[in-house]
Amino acid sequence: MKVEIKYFGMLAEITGCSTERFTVVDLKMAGLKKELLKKYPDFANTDFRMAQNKELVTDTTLLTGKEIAVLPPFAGG
Amino acid sequence: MKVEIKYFGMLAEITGCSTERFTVVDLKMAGLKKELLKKYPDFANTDFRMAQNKELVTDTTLLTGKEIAVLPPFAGG
Amino acid sequence: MEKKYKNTFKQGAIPSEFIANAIAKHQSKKDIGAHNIFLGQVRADEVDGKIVSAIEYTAYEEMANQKFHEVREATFEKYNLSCMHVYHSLGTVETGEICLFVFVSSPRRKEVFEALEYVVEKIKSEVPVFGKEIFEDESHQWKVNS
Amino acid sequence: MEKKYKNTFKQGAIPSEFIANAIAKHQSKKDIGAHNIFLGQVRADEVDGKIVSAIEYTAYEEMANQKFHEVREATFEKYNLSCMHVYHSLGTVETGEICLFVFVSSPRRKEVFEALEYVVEKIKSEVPVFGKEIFEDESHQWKVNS
Repeated sequence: MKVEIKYFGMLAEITGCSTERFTVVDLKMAGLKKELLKKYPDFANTDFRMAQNKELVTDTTLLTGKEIAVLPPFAGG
Repeated sequence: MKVEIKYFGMLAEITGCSTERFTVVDLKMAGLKKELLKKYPDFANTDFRMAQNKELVTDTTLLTGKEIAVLPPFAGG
Repeated sequence: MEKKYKNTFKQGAIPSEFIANAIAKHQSKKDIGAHNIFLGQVRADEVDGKIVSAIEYTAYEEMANQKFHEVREATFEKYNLSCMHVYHSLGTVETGEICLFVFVSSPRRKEVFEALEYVVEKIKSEVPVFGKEIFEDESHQWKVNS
Repeated sequence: MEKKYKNTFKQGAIPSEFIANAIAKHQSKKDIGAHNIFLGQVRADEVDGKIVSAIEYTAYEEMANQKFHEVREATFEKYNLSCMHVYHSLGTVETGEICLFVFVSSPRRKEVFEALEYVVEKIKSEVPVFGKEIFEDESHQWKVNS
């Protein structure tokens, strides 16, 4: 499945882009995370989380392909 | 002993004055309170407290004569 | 010798511009990360069908200013604050107007939450301020803190 | 159909006049007895001998506005509030300037203390806002909430 991924903050700094198309075979979030870490080893230095359709998700969440985002630690306030 | 007493808020409303000279025989605060209640029975309708030299005191406190005040319930804020 | 304490009282309501000005003054304090502000506002309470239109504040001013000072000392001892400011109205404050302004600042937020509540509760319970609630028909009753 | 949420973000720092104006607007709400305001201010922290001069805020705006909305709903459900307003900066906020403004109002004070802390903690932990701390030499590091 083709998915579009949004990057924010220090993660966008690592990728050099704010959105990117990705083709995933494993439809679990864990699979996508593994591929991201392969492409961007520096992601491992941060405590990033995944969101799908504007909700935080876990490794076992199934990809629907809807608005996937990789989020670095929050720093609001 | 002669003492000067300050009244505030609803107590000043009851007494019609904000300071008054009083001659006390009993030198405990309880004695002064009893005399006040005799002169102003309406004081009994409120939860008043006594202060001496700007500190709240109890019935057993001895009168020093220094700045005695009768305080109605606080309503700051 | 009587010690003279800072005067915490302001005549009449506390204007919003005064609050803005207090906030703006803290922009030069660059170790501050969190401000917490409490504002007491006069409510148009209904009592037996009559509506409060204003509160007339009086105080045992000398004792009150001493108590404000003691609350201030106790708060700085208890919490890691950068600044603390308190202002209370005297005289008439109409409904909808501000009668109490408490402002605490600290490098970190945890401190300000606890400190602000501590200060406000202390003021309510320990400072001799008295409030006459004036109704629209000009009758009145005496306010008591709960 | 995507639901569109209210925009909580403001470009740049939040001016003290904006805060004063928000306070003044509540003078017509005569059931309010207590306001509680939290302000986040950018600190000139020192990191390895370098001083922070500003924070540059970015956000996953669509998700953040949805989360702000959810925090708002949860807070009104939990506490008896008359009003609640939240504003967060985007873009550059210099040290000493305000980047977060949370304003809660209620008939009674107990509610505002608890509600304000609840809202601020929720914002810090659940809203995807990111902060780049810019040092005076123009290097930077990414801020992480503690």
